[in-house]
Amino acid sequence: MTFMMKNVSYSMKQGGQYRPILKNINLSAAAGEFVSIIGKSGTGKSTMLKLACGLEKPDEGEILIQNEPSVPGAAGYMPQKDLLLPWRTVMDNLLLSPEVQMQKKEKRKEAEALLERVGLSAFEKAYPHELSGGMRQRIAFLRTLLTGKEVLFLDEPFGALDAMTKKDMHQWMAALWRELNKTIVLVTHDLHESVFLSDRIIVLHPSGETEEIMVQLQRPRETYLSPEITELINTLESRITHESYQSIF
Amino acid sequence: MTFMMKNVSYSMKQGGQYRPILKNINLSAAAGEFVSIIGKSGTGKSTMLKLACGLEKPDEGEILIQNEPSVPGAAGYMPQKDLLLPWRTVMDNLLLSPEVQMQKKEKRKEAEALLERVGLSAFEKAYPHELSGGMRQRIAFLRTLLTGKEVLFLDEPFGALDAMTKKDMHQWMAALWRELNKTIVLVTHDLHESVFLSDRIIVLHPSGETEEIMVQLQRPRETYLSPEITELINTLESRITHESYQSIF
Amino acid sequence: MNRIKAFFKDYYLFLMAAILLLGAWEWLVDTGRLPSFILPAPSGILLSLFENKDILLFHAWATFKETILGFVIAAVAGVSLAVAMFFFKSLQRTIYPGVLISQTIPIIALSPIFVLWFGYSIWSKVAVTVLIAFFPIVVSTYDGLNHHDRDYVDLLRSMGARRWQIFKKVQMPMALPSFFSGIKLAAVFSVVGATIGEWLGASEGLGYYSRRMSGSLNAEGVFSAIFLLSLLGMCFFGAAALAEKRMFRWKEIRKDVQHEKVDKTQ
Amino acid sequence: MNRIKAFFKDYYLFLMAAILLLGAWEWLVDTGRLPSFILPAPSGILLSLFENKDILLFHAWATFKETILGFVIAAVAGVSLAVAMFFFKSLQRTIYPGVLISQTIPIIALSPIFVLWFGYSIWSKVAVTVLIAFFPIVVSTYDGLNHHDRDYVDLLRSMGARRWQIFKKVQMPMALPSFFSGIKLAAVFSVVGATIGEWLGASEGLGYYSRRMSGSLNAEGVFSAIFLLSLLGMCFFGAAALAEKRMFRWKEIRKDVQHEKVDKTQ
Amino acid sequence: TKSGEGKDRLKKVSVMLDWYPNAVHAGIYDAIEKGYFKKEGIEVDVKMPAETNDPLKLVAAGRTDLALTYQPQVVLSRAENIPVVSLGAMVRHPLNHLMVPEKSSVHTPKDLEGKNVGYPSIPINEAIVKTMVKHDGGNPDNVKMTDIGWDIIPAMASKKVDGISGGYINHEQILLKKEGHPVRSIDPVKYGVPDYYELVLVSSEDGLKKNRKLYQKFWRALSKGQKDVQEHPENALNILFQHENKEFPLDQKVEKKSLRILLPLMDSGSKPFGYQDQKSWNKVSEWLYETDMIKKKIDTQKAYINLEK
Ligand SMILES: Nc1ncnc2c1ncn2[C@@H]1O[C@H](COP(=O)(O)OP(=O)(O)OP(=O)(O)O)[C@@H](O)[C@H]1O
Ligand SMILES: Nc1ncnc2c1ncn2[C@@H]1O[C@H](COP(=O)(O)OP(=O)(O)OP(=O)(O)O)[C@@H](O)[C@H]1O
Ligand SMILES: [Mg+2]
Ligand SMILES: [Mg+2]
Repeated sequence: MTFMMKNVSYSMKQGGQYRPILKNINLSAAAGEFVSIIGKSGTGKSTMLKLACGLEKPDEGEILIQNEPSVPGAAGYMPQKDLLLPWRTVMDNLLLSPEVQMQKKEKRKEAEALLERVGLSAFEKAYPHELSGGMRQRIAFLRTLLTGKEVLFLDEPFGALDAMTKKDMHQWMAALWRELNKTIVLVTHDLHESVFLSDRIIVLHPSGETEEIMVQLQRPRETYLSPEITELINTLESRITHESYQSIF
Repeated sequence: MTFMMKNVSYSMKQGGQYRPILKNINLSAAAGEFVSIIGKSGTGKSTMLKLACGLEKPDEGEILIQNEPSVPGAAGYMPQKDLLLPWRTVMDNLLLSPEVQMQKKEKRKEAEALLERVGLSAFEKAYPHELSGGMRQRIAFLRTLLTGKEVLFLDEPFGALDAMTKKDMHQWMAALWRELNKTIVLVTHDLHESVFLSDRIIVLHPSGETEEIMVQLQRPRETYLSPEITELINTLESRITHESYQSIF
Repeated sequence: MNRIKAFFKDYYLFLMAAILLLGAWEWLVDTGRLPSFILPAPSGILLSLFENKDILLFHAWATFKETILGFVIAAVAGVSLAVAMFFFKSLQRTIYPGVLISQTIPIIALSPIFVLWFGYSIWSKVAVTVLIAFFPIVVSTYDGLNHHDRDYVDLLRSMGARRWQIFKKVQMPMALPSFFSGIKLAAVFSVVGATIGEWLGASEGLGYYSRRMSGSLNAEGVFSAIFLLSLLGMCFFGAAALAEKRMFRWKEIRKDVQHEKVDKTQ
Repeated sequence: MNRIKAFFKDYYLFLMAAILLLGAWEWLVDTGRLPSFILPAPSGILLSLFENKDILLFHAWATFKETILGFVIAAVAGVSLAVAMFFFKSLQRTIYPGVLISQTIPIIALSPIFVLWFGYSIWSKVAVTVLIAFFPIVVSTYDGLNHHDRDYVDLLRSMGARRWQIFKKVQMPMALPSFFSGIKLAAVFSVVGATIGEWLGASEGLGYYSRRMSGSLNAEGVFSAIFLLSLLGMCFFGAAALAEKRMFRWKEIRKDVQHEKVDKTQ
Repeated sequence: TKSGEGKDRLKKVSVMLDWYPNAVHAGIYDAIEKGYFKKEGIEVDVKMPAETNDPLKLVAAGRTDLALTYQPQVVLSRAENIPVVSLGAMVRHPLNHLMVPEKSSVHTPKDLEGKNVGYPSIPINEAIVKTMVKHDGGNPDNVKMTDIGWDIIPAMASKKVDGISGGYINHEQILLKKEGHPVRSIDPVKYGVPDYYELVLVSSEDGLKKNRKLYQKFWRALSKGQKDVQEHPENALNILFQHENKEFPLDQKVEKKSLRILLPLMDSGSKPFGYQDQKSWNKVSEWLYETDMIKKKIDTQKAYINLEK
């Protein structure tokens, strides 16, 4: 297993008291697997990703990346907020991770190509505050790609994109994933996105339980809502709905 | 017309040069109308809302709200970023606009009720950094409702919400709108959302042209993908797609 | 009890370093490597401190009064000026250069002017204190106010907030970190100000005491006064730092959590 | 030409206020309401300035050297200390109290020690300058570093950045506004420091000149030196402010846009 | 004492000392303590200056009625159009001697050639040293002069200078010896410097015009106090100590030695206490003019006045 989370529990201080956020979570992703996590707002998906990439330590349990305990830097991570450094241009933001790895020069060409791919090469020298929300999100996504890591954790990478751009990004992402053979764990609210991209979908219930759904559709998958895809989306929807809304809180 | 934008053009400085963002835009909303704006990322939807609520002045053209030139404060505005004040608790963030209007006391009860409605009353005293992305967005939405304005401009209010929560918010929003008879202009990337909620949908094309699509479905509308709704969504999608992706840039 | 323990835990390194330093210092003086009339031994200072504790307490109280008065006036004046400059750009252009000039003039050169205007009352000392302490407050507060986030301002504007409300609800809270930097500096400087003020003419206060002791080459006396002045300065700084900590308690909660957990990894 | 015009447009209010003030001052002195041996008239100061311009220039150059040397050393030392304290909490606990103490000690009381260690060379003045200028830098830089945004740090950590890289790429840029507040204060203080340093013993410099003139009861001479000291202080401050402005140019671009447009409404 | 004399009937006279209270002021405190001032209808308010020249400026500006200062400074002031008048000489001879370490190779001023002399920010010292060296046959241009700020003693003790000008034989010399750095002093009067009055009482010209009578009374009371000091120095010192003890203890041994040195220098012989000589004023004025300390000669007759003829 390239990524593994065993019996992980985690609590956070809220108003002076520790409140359990995650209880006894088990999760894993095989090499080259694409896993999505879905679940209601506030159930702890983002927290899970932070734990997964080693930014926080679990209270209990173990997290392994490529059979090593997860430490920051072992995997690529795209946070939910775009977190572009406001004093850096788009290009310099993209080259942040290469800089950290002392590969700034080598990666510049790649960064330019990626920027071109998402249609933002005109903004290479712009500052983040000169971009729209969706543009910023695309930059943050490219920045994560440029970490060049085997395992990527993505927190709602396409949430701020319009349907068209999103669809384009999905197709590109699928191609990229196949080509580079990365292991990807993706948090999303878009059921269609999760079905289109992943091998396996994890539903994180507000109760703290997790549920797995395999996506056994052939690749490359249809971009429109084919009957199989629609069916799966409906299944997922019913899975989430089976707990009443109020029970989250 | 409760809201009216006549021949509006607007440009912004990018890298020292002014670049036109909006060209000759016409837009309006009748009293009690629900209008959605959709369009690709970076076409200027957010900029349009900023102009609409008077935060920026157009280079050319005129913007009226209730037949008066639009000035800040004339309408409620929910920005794309949540912009919760980090040093204020959730409740104090909600009461920001009432404070500005010197109605803090009167609105407290209302704020509590709204918080209850979106299932976040347990977080009344929490600080924004203790909330998940979706939670923050809901607070920002409530904050806009609490401005109590007749006309509301909402910039992707439900983008960070999971399907379930979003659906619930949609239904609530529809009820609210009917009940309070507000005029609402909503920017969104979710075609289903726009169809479910609005009377009229404006497509903002990258070329700068706008296109109108009326949604003549009866209310209350079906929450699931009924054939009519699906049809409309497909129409919308084709409208957006008819310009090639590249042409944005 | 626990608080004392915590204090020792936090500051044992400083205490150790201090003890080491004091030891070395004592040794240097005792062995005559450092002339005691230039830098007296700690033991000598301590002795002088005890012998003259009543007089010193009397003088310390006088300095304390001047310092606190000057600090409060400087804080009020400094913040008001910074805010006024922030609101009225033209005021900034008119007054900032003057404020700068006021700082570069050596105060001793002004001593006759101070005496001329304020005589030998407590106000001459307070005036010097204010003059010295208010500059860092003005600069820090003004800078802090200018480094707010425009997006939040827009949000407030969209709610129809007046400039004053935007100031109160966004710009002021955002200026607080910078403001507190200035306040901490001013807290220390106000003690210096009172000391200098006393040199310009006084009949009480630690500055006066130290100057007279210096005139009669009583280095122990000078340094016992300095010791108390330092103590006073540190107390003021500590109080300001405490106020700052309280103000940012909402931030602390979070840091606590993360540090606790992160530290394990490092 | 345009720059000069812009300057006048920006500062005409200050210039007007200054001219008014100078006029009043001249009048007060000329009519004998203010004794000219305590505060000489602007015209007298100007005259003395011109008459002694060569000597004054010579002394100004000496003070300039001390100031710039002291300022640079203070900046380097202050930033290094702040950074070191930020990296090593234990260092902060050991050294911060000492830094505080160093500020509350009246420098005049330390003058014998300075003389002992540095003699009457330029270094005694530089030492005083450093002592005075480095405190605001330490406090501002340290505070600035501590007020970074934790989320950005986490982002860098996720990229496997070392502490030093996180510092360079996130914490340092975020500390810049606060750092510049400190630098601006220090720029002004270093002129004061050099002046005081010269009082402790010197044979050149504006501080020395002013004291000499004061000793020969030549008030015009004293104030012409003070005038140059003020000018020096303002130049240093201006240079620091300019550096700050350059640093935040990326922000300016945006402000420009918004101000231009927003101002129309107000 | 007459019990009927209420405080409100007393006239307030403020005096700014040249420095903090010490043995040289014993007469003033004696006169206060013994009620001599009160008998003359005067209540004295003693103040201390921040800087050597503040007394002159503040007395001229009317912020204090009387002040103690140095004769050469009075000449300088008048040359700068600061209207002060000397009312009486408290110390009749220079206390400011050139000092060199006891083991120094400097024996007469010309030995200072190629050496470094420190002085405390008062340019008169330059004139003194140069005059002395020149008078002794040396070249004053070969003597380096360094302003050593406030602190004479550390400069000397740490051997940063070879000699100092500006130290008093009744204070610095005693203290230096006490701290283990004994010095030899060279009297400037023996080397061409006019025998000036080290300490004089001054008022402003305006003040003198208005309050001549009052100042005469003041001086009378002060003279009585000074007489007591001459006759019972121990007693007078104790009064000073007692007065000062409240806020500040003086070093009694030092002050005793100091007074012993001072008494003969304050004695005006057959003339009344404080008597000033026209010749002395002329000489000082001329000397300062020759040494470039003043740009124009002053009218010495206006510079002083003898309150009691
Ligand atoms: N820094 C924090 N301090 C305390 N509590 C926190 C903190 N961050 C998150 N939480 C809490 O942890 C829970 C899970 O948050 P998380 O951000 O993981 O949710 P999420 O599943 O990503 O939600 P969303 O879909 O809205 O992004 C929430 O209830 C939130 O209140
Ligand atoms: N402050 C700014 N300075 C300069 N250019 C800006 C600024 N803000 C936005 N722009 C530019 O204006 C254009 C429109 O931005 P806007 O935020 O309105 O887009 P949007 O339609 O809301 O996109 P999204 O769907 O991604 O939020 C973009 O090309 C962006 O680069
Ligand atoms: Mg999340
Ligand atoms: Mg937008």
